[in-house]
Amino acid sequence: MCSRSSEPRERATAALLSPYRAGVASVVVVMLLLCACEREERQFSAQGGSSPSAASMAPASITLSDLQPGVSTQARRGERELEVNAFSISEGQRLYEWFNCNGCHANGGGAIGPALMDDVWIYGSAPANIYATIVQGRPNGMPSFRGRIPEQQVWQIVAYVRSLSGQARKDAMPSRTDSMQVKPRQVALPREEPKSSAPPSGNQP
Amino acid sequence: MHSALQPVGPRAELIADLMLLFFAVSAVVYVIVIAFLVWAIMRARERAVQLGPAATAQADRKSKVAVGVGAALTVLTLAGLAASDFIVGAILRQPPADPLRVLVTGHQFWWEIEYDDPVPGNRLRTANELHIPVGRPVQLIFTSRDVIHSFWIPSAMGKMDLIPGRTTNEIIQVSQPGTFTGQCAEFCGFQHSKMRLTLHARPAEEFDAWRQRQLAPAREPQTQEARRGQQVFMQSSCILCHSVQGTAAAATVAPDLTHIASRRTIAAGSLPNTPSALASWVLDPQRIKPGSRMPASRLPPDDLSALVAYLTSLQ
Amino acid sequence: MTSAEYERERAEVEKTWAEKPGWLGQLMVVNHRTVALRYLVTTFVFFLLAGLMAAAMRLQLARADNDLIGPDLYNQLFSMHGSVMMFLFAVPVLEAMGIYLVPLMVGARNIAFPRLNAFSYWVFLFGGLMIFIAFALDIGPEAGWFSYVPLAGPEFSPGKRQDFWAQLITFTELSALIVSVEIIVTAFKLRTPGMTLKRIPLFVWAQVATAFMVLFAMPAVMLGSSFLISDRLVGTHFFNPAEGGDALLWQHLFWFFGHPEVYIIFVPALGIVSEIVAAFTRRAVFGYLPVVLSLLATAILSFGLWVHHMFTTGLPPAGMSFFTAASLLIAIPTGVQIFCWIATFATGGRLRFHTPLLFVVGFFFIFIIGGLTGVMVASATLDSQFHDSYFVVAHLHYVLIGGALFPLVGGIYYWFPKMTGRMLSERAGRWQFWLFFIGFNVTFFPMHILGIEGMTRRIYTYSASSGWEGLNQLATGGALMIAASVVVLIANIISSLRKARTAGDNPWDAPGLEWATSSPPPPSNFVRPLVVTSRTPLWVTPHPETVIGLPTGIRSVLVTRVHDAEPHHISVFPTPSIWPFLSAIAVTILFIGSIFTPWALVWGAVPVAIGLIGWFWPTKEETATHCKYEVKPPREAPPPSEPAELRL
Amino acid sequence: MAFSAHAQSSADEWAIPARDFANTRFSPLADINAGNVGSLTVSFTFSTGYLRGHEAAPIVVGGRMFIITPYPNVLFALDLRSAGAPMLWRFEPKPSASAQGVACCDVVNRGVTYADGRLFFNTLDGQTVAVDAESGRELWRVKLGNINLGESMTMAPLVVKNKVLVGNSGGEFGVRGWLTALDAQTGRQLWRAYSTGPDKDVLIGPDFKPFYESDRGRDLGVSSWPPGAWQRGGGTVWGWISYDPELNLIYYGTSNPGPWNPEQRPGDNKWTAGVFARDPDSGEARWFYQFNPHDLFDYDGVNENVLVEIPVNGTPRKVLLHPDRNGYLYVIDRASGEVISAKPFVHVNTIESVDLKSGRPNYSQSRIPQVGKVVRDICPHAGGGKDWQPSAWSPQTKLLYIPHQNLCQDEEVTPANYIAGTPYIGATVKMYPGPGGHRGALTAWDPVGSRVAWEITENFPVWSGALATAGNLVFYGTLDGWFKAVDARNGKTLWQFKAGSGIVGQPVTYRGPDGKQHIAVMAGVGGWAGGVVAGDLDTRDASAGDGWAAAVPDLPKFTSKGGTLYVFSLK
Repeated sequence: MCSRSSEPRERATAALLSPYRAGVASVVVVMLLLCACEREERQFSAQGGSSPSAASMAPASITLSDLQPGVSTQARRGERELEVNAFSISEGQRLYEWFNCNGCHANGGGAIGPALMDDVWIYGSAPANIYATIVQGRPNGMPSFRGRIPEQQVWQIVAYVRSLSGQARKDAMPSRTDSMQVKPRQVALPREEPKSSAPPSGNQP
Repeated sequence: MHSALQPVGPRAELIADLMLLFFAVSAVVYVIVIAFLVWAIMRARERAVQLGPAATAQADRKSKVAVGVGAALTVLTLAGLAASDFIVGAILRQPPADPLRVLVTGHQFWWEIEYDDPVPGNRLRTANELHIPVGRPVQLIFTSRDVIHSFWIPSAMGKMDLIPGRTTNEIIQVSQPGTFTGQCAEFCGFQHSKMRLTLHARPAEEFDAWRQRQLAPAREPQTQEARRGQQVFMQSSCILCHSVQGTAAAATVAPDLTHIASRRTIAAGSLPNTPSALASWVLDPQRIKPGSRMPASRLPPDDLSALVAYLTSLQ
Repeated sequence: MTSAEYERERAEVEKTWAEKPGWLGQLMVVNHRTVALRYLVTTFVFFLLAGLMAAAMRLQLARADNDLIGPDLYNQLFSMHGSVMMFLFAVPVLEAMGIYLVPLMVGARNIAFPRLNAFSYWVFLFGGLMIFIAFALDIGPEAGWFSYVPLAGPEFSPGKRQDFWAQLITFTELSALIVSVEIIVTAFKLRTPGMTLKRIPLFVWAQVATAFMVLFAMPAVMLGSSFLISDRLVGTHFFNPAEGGDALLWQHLFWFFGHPEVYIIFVPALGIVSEIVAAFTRRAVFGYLPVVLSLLATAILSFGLWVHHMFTTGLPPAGMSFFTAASLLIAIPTGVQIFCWIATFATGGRLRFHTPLLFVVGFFFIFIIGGLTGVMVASATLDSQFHDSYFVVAHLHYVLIGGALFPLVGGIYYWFPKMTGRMLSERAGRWQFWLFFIGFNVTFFPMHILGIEGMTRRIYTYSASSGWEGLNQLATGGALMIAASVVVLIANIISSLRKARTAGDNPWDAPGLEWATSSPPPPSNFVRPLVVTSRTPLWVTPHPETVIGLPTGIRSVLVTRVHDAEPHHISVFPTPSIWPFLSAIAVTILFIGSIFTPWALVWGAVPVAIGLIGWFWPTKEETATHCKYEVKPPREAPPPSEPAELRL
Repeated sequence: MAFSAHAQSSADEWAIPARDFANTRFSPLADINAGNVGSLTVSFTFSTGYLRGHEAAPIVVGGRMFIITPYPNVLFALDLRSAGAPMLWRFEPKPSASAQGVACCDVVNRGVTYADGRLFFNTLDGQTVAVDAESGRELWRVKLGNINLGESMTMAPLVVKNKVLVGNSGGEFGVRGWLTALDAQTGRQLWRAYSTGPDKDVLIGPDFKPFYESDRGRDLGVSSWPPGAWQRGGGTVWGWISYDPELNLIYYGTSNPGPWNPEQRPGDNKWTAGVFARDPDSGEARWFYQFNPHDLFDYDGVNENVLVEIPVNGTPRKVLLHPDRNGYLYVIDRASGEVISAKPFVHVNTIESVDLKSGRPNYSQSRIPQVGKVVRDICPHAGGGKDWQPSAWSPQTKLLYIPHQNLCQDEEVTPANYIAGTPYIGATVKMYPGPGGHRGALTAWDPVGSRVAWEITENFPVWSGALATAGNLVFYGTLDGWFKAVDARNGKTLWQFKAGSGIVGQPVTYRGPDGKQHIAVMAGVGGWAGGVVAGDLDTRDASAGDGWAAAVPDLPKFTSKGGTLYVFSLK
């Protein structure tokens, strides 16, 4: 079932109210139910299950290279929990501006930093890669936000950054903001197939 | 307890007087109408099963007069009330001489307050507590950075909305020193409930002294622990959102903390400003104010107490 | 005419107007009473659910700093409560009363456009189900029933919660607009002969006034909700001040609907009051003309008040004064009606204090308070204190519960015998009344004080230091009494439904035409159209004259002229059809689809088109019948339905 | 021009980026002239191996050419005496790679400067380096800027009286601007003059005599800002410094105040967006004039101040010519700071006029940025009527040749959040071509008549410097890679050459050891204007590259990256 929040009391209330909710809900396919919950939950604090699993976050699992001697073991993990959640992506959008990500990456088109809405991912496109990029920083100008941005908020930013190139669920992606319109909304752009390529300017990622 | 009927300034008094006038007129009207209704019902209960057509016709003539008189009285009463509203409204709209100008900006879920000054260097920024001098009219200029909020201090002034993309303004004037509470009146999201504010009215000299103190940059930490707390502040997530004048922390998306210790409450009036409340707020704000913009910080206990020591030193 | 002939005619008419059997028949129903009862039951279920939400909120507010319900759920609860009560209960339930009663009261055999009527119900039902399912799935609206932008806009309400709200508006407004058209046409063109404009029952006048309000008010909010959803879905900038839009535009559009909305709810209730007062005082309501003019004046004036919901947005002073004056002005027609009712009491016959009248008297006590606080909030100056405080919560519940729900419950007690053939228990009715009346005042009167003390609306919690806890506890206690009264009502209805049909045609000895037929009425309402000679027909002639000569093998309905109700021609009404149901499903797919993609408007139009084509696909037989009775003949030939053929 | 006798460069050489202290960029060489320029041809090229914007001027002294690349600021010495100019040495200062993250508008370097056998330049990460011109050996290096505060260094130093004058960049990062004098021998800091803050930091003393009332008062660098805002108020010194040996004054402009969003800094925001005259010995300010008090549109005041003598109402006066970002060309008395005239040289609608009495511009009320509102049709755009690209002055034609852009913009300002080391801008802009549809131009301006003598329009912004020669020629390059020679008298294009990449460098000329006059320029698209190509921006986002994505979305179709030195001579 839907769990609205990590607050135990709140959950208790939800349970209290659930008889009639359940009555109405019973007509609905379970699939639909799961989809909506994922998208609509408002996760205020990190203690839920909405951060990617510890395993996928561990530095050991982060690779920056497509080259793996022997047989490649790379596979996309189930790190998409946040990317299907509209609230997380929307929070990420706000933080992207609050923490001046837009100062360097503009609204995805790039400026001081590389574009984020295209298909080029110098340091990997997986959520864990982007998380690592934000937390560790990157040598050519990307600052390290370790200890500065709380973990949950980094994940929210990750979800938003990935949405810029269409790597999030369409119905969870943000629409326009209440500001100047400078680019088509994410949902109106095609999803880019991530490529782990450095830009042609070899010395200047 | 604060109430629109316990006004603390001339403008709020005018509104309260008008309110009492409306209450009184309404009470009289209610009593009269209900009295007629009860009279009519009591009369009808005792009557024969059905009146004859002649009796009805005669009664209808009387009724015509009665309803006509009633309607006329209604019109007169409403005209009187309208006139009193227009008069009070016109008085309230008169621009005051030499008001203190204060800019109030709404944020989810706190108030940014900036005192205007011809010398830009004397423009004071603070949050969630509006300090004003007693007796002097204060012009509040409102806008919002996100959604619509509404500024309301019942005992001192009516509401005025803070609307993104627009500026609105309202005058507040308080004639007695004291602390008065208010809160956001337009639904603005998860923590609309805890978007509170306090108004501190104090004599002009005290106000000026307060303003001078608040203008000063933050005090350098004096104790070892506070110094360490400052380090924690500068090296943690605090610095991404908050500012402390005189340090490298100059972020503006959250309340200015330069003189945080001088405030009575934290988290937009949600908690008293005590060290323990501060600690629990820093540690897990989402438990206290779910949906607010402040994230939880996982500070080790000694870092946390150092940070609290630093914050409480920011007098 | 012999009684055997009459019986044969009755049997033929009944056969002609009968619904189709079976579960498929249930989906094909076009009878206005069946549709109305479905509306009533559906809206009542929605009312119960929204009431439970209110109870949950009152429990949360019973204690200071309570954490029973968090802000996320609380915001959804009050948004749902407001939206459901307004859009899925108050407006449709009173329209349902209209759908049921207007044709009966004007002596018509069905409502105009019966298939459209069925369609409106299905659309309404699917819209209501959609929002409740959405709520159960955590996609409930969260920006209030008023959905102010930018909070409800794309930046601050991520996900689809607000889109579901916007489509709820589209669903309900569509069905409301359809019903308005039907009621207007029924009241203007299907009145039985002799029912001139001056003889139209006050309830019908109220419904007509309401229907016109709906026609003019609802498009504004449908436009608004369409703007909102296009801002959210396709990134338009109607409400984005940065790109030249305006957040206040939403408020203007919303309240241009939202204020008349209050009268849309309350004007039909005034009609109920008039009917009940007349019946129980045994006289026609005093001052027919002033009352009718008041209803119409209310309908017109209600469009000049919307800005009084925006007094704190910093509008120019001249505008504020205008809207203050207009808001005070509307108190006059309401006052006139109240005076007329009091005069009716004063000059009528001996009162029979049955439950319906009890609720009407309760209406006076409560509604007048709501009206007077309405005068207070109409003052721009005072509104700066009252606006968005619990004072307004108190005011609006006094107006809507006092002004609409009390008469409505009274009306349910009054017309229940007609609808079911059974009486509701008077004893339970009194219990319910007193529980409701006391519970209501205990709940909502303290809110006036809370508002003045600074308690703002839509807060999920408050601090102990605010001093609001005591009165809030009191209010919660009152809310539980209201809940108890609703339980009594339900029990009363259920137990009554188990009893035999003993009510008879006219248990209250009331004067209206609806009481001239059996309880519940036959499929065609009346075997033959009645002829009316008075405002209180049954008191003048308990068995009115009838019109004969209408064809019995087809669904023939007598159409009369607007002003004098002289017969004009015979209209052939449609038979049961599955297409309204299928079209409603198609429309539902389009509406819900357009929450997720604008392309739903394109591909969703295909099933809608199929539905409509099926609906309107002509058959030879139908066309022939229609031509025979409805196509206007050339001037020289005498029309087939001239009074010559009708023996009055 | 009595003044050019004092130039740093001998007639045949080009020792400092502006060639002389007066910043004329005028060479007395006339071998190549309007008559023969048509046969100009490449004599050699040199690939730097770097791909960002090459904005520096080649320096030619003693038979050697010195060129510096954008980050990582590699300095090459080429031997002009040998055929093909082989490399003599290369010097790699190895600046911190992270500095690239605080360079607002590409990781450019605007040049190396030569004095007394030494080469001086700044590295992106805030160091000033002195290198022996003979050996390429490092003499000293000092760290002046802190990238963690957003400071970088991109400007070309100027050496005056054995002092190396350098300033910082970072007006978009909330840094506090300064100009610092270092001892040319040791690198020791002699003085530092901040552009904001208390008078003692700004080196304002009793000798400070600004011409206009609004610049007088105590600690205006503090009181004309909201509390504390001066500490992150910009006013960086990343442009050109001029020097008048007779008056013994240096002139330099200060950059925009930070952040761009003007609502966050009510007040005049002294001493940003203006020009300082200082005594190079003590650093003490003599006068200041603010082109853009309370700057609204990122109109930095850093553009070159060309020191010339022109007749004003019949009498010759020592003035400085300053084509400002705000689109006005200022003629200022360089002794007193009085504005003699100020006239727009491009289409300007942000400033209605400049009041010569108070010295203040009259801002158009309809163009004032406001949080939460998009202000449309702002001309010139944030890059100004003209940006850093230096103009050239020909004493022969008495015209100032201004390479510039013709762009306008829509802008919405937003509250900027200050986080040290991250951008502090608070504006979203969308740029587009100004009236006429062309995006760039070279304008010959007659400062006496305050009028345009002639103008060449270009499809793309002219982001390169200009060069004027005694052969009555003016050279400039375009963003899409054309290098052009035009007649200085009438603007007729006499010769053009398509380089391998867009040209944002500064053309120079010299007489080589072979006795022939050469023209040299570096190609290599980049800079703020060329960032769309250099930074691989995604132009679907109009705000990419701080708005340039919308201005030149087609640039990638016209040119590609790569730094190359081109040297031309007559066949």
